[in-house]
Amino acid sequence: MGILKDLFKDYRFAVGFILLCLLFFLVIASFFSPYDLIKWLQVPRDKAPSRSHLLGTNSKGQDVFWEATFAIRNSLIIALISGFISRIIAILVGFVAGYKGGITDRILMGISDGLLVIPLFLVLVLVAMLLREALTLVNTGLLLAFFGWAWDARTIRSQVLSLREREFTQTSLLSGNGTLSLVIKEYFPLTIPLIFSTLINNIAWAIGMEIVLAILGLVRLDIPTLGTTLQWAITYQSMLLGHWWWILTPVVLTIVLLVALYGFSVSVSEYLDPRMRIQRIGAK
Amino acid sequence: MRFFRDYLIPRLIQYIVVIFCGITAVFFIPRMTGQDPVLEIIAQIQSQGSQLDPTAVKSLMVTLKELYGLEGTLFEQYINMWKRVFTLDFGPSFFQFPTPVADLLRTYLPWTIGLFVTSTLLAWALGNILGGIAGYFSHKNWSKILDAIIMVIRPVPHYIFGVLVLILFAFVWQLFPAGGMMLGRRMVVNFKFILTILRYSFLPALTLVILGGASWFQQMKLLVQNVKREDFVQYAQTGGVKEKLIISRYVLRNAMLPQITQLALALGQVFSGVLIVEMVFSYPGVGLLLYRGVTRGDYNLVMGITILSILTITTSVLILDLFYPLFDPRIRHR
Amino acid sequence: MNAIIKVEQLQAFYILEILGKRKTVKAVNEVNLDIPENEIYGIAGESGCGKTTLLKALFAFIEPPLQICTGKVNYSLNGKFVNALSLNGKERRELRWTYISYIPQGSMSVFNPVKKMKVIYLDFLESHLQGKANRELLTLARQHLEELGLSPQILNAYPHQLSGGMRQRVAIALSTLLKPRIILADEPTTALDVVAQRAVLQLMRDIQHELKNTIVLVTHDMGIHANITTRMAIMYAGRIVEEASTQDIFSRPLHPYTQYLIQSLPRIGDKTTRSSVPGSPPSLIDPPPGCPFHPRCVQVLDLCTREMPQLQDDETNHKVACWLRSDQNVRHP
Amino acid sequence: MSVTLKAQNLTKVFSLGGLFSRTKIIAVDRVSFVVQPAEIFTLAGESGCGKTTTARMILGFEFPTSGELLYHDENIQELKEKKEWFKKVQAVFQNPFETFNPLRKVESYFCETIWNFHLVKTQKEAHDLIEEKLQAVGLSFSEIAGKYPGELSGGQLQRSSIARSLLTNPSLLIADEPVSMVDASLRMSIVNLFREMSDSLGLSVIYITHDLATAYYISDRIAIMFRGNMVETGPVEAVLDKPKHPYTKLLIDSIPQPDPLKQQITPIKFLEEREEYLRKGCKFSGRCPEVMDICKQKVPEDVSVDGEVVKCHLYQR
Repeated sequence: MGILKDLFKDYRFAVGFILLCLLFFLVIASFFSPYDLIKWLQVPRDKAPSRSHLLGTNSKGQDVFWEATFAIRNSLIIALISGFISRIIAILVGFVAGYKGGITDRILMGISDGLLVIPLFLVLVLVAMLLREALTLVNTGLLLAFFGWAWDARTIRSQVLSLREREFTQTSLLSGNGTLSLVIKEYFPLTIPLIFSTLINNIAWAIGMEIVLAILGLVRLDIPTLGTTLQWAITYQSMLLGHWWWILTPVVLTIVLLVALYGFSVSVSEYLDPRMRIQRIGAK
Repeated sequence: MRFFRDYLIPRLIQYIVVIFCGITAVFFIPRMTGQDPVLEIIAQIQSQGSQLDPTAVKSLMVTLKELYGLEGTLFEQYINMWKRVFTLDFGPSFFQFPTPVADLLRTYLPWTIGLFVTSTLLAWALGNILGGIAGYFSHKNWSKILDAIIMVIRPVPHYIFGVLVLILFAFVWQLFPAGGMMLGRRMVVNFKFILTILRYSFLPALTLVILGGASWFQQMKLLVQNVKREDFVQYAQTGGVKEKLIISRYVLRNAMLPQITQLALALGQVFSGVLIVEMVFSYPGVGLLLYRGVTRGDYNLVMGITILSILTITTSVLILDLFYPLFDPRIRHR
Repeated sequence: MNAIIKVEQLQAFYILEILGKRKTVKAVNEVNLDIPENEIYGIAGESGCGKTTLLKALFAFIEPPLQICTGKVNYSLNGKFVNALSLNGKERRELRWTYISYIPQGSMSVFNPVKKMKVIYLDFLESHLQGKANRELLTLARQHLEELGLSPQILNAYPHQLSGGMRQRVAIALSTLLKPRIILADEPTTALDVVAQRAVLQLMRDIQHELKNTIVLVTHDMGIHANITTRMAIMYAGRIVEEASTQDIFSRPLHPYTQYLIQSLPRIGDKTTRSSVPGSPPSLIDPPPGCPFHPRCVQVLDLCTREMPQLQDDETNHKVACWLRSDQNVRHP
Repeated sequence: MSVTLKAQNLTKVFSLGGLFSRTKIIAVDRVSFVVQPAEIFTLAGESGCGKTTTARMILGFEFPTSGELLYHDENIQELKEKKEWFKKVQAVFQNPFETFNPLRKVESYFCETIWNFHLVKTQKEAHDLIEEKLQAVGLSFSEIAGKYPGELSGGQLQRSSIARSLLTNPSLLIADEPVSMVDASLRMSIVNLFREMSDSLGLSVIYITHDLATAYYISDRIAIMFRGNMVETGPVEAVLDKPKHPYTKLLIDSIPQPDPLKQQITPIKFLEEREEYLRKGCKFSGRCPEVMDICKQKVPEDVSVDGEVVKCHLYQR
């Protein structure tokens, strides 16, 4: 528990952690929702926030609060799938390119640079246009994962390159470690903070992309996510008709979610930073 | 001469290779999905309620296949795709049938380029200068407060921030129009016209500058905090060099270099941001075109936009790479 | 021989905040020192003994986490002594390079990598000589380089185009540009090869001879001290343990640590086995009580483990801080 | 007993620059030497003379462009399993604080070396082996048990590194500037270690340094390197007491002696030589006081002069 006490000294962690707990509570609440996930006209339409409907109701006849809990859960599912799978690809590419060097490094980096420079967003749209119906939560996550690794592979590779030059790599080789155990035992503990912070950045990117795909109508619009909620709010002109509660909910929720994730990731990656950990070891 | 051979030629080769890979990827990735765009379009039409008898469907399929260059073997499709790219002919747009995609792009692209260039450079300059100074005086309070504010703005995605700005400025305070600049008006260059351009493009530009500036601010602040500890800065401080000189000539000047390469790398994402923001404010650029093309399943238009964007971005990256040696003598003089 | 810098009871500590626990590194601990004029004064000691911190204190360049707890560093400015630590930022800045200047460690990145040497020289000159046109300043720099046997072409080169040895000689030329009374050099030749090192030391000797000023040279290499300094101080665990002319230090070292230091240096042509000081260097966070060297000293007395011996002069201006050598232990054994 | 290590015309060429501009740097240029069992052989020279590249080639971290390395008359390249080679050759590095990963316990390296090379069967034997080797370098297991590199001093870390390298009982140990980062007062204790180990374990040591004084004190034979060439090789007393090659003379003359009476008075002309790598003929001809015009054309051959091998035209006749 000592670690939590140290982390709470950093205000960014405190803010991030509390907001994340709040959102996590909402996700749990979504399983106990009295209303159905997809059905329309379960409640009187376009009611302003009241005691019975905390955040009012929308033109589709659904309670905005409970819709929001489903939206967060589904968006997080997509983002987490995209985050973890793109980490695996980024780590593989980053470590192989960084450690192998030579031709493999040049090819892998050529691919990742290519992916970086061309507007991923447009290629994503092209592919989504074709998959349209098939873009369930999991498929969207996989699609985002496939496009989300290029940037981070490059940063992981540059860190591996610098680690390879350090003397303990030679000590490890002389101790009979093969390439695999060298990478896992020596490099992993030093790259964990980087992998963690790129994971959070990718999750934020995935949530943003999901919203745009939803606005373009490229995902299954019946499954409530932050993007589809916003999309329905815009098609029903909630801004013009003054149903501010319907459009502001997804907007505010997204901002709160992302700020919390960002604060959490910045403070934790600073805490995990090797230099800090070494100091802590020294200070024991 | 050495500079030309060592620096310029590798960059040009990389430029051509990336364009080639990019367009090949754009050609192959959609085909990998195993979906046939023609069937997709027909399904879309039928889902919008218009009934078509089978013969009409069959003839439509043939013409569409020809339109989208889907007939013949994969290799033939690939070759005539390249032929069409070189002549910048992306075939006719589907939802505005006779007009070729190239014409649509010719009217909309200048708007996007204008917004893209101005907002990116403004965001980059503003973010770096502010971030640099905040980084140098990182112990001061105003720098900590600014850092906290920026930390809230930075993670917000483009679309969400755009909607927020739209609601605030267009609906709540009604200072600016809610977008919808008249499409394709004749370009008459007079003062009134320029004023309307500024009025319509102010909100999208504001969104892009704030969001872009936030991320440049943070990267620059981090860079400056490292450069501040470098030997040459400490040496200048021991030498009693004026602080004004140290900040501009020593700290900012050196911290700026990695930011130029970072700008070149981030152009792809910045351009996507511009397209998204154009959708929010229905600014008459390629982004809006994309929105209409996608919602109506106009495959040719989206393909055209993608290829053109690849060309725009890779060219800007090349220009930035060529500018870099001017700022870094270590590359100019081996 | 009057002193140009007088250091009185100086204590400079690093206050570190690790995980809420405050750790103080006693880098410079109750140091008293008179640095003579017109001389090359050496400060010797191993890594982590506080010699670089002492140099920073002499230069009055105090950046957190370093703090001055007690003591004064008095500069002799036109006849009277002024405590440099009490000067405000502006006054200190004016003294830099005109009265006292600094030669860096000679690591790779001492000069602004993206500017020509000419611009770096102008930055230094502009900040101190108000109201002079750049052209004038440049001719001043060019003449100075020629005096020191360096080609003025250097001014048009970028730092990365100069070799390590050349870069260090340019740094020395820069530090003597405004004819300062004192030059502080922190391990100026450690990063250089032995041949380049010899040229750099030669240049420093010529400059001191010509300007008749004081060079304070900090290095762990006793060979360099023997070769160039005229008077030296030996530092151990933040304290001065012995101070004398270089001749005396090498011919009859009094403090056990100095004896070990000199005896353990291998010499070409002499293969007699040499042993090093037993034990390991003390930590500056909680130095051992009494004399900091007592855990490693072979002739340790009971008194050494309790009380800290003071620097005592044995009438030939040879000071040593050790109970074995001082006459005090005769009174209370 | 056959020669521990024999190098014949060992060469390493690095090509730098991009796709087109291939500038070739000859880091090690036709180097040949022999290391006998239980002998300390020193590779000495300024930075950039190729001594570390030679060491990396022996260890197999760098592949020679040409020439062979024979270990007990068996070519090293033929050894298929690199792990087998590390059983026979071990190394100690310059910076004690970088030798061990700061986030891993020091003892983990010892255990890995033992289990990877299957040195012992049981845990107990492993513990005894580690204790034995640590005693040999003047440490005890309790001093480093459970500790991270950050919690040990430079001297302790360097001794642990030596102890780790002794675990596999190698017959060749490469010490790359082992004491340059260690405090002067502790330096001699570690240098003496190499002497003890070489005599008691019959270990051959290749000692790499730029500090000729320490080299004189400890080694049996020495090779002076300059820009990739071995300019003078032979017994250390002959090479350093009566240097023959002009460069060796300049090196020895430039070392500041720790004795105020022997101050260097004679000024030297500091010649700024950048392109010495690519120079035709003898690489030292740019600043050699006894330069002849033949030096500028032809690369001098190795000549043996009373028990030493010198690469200089002065002794060609």
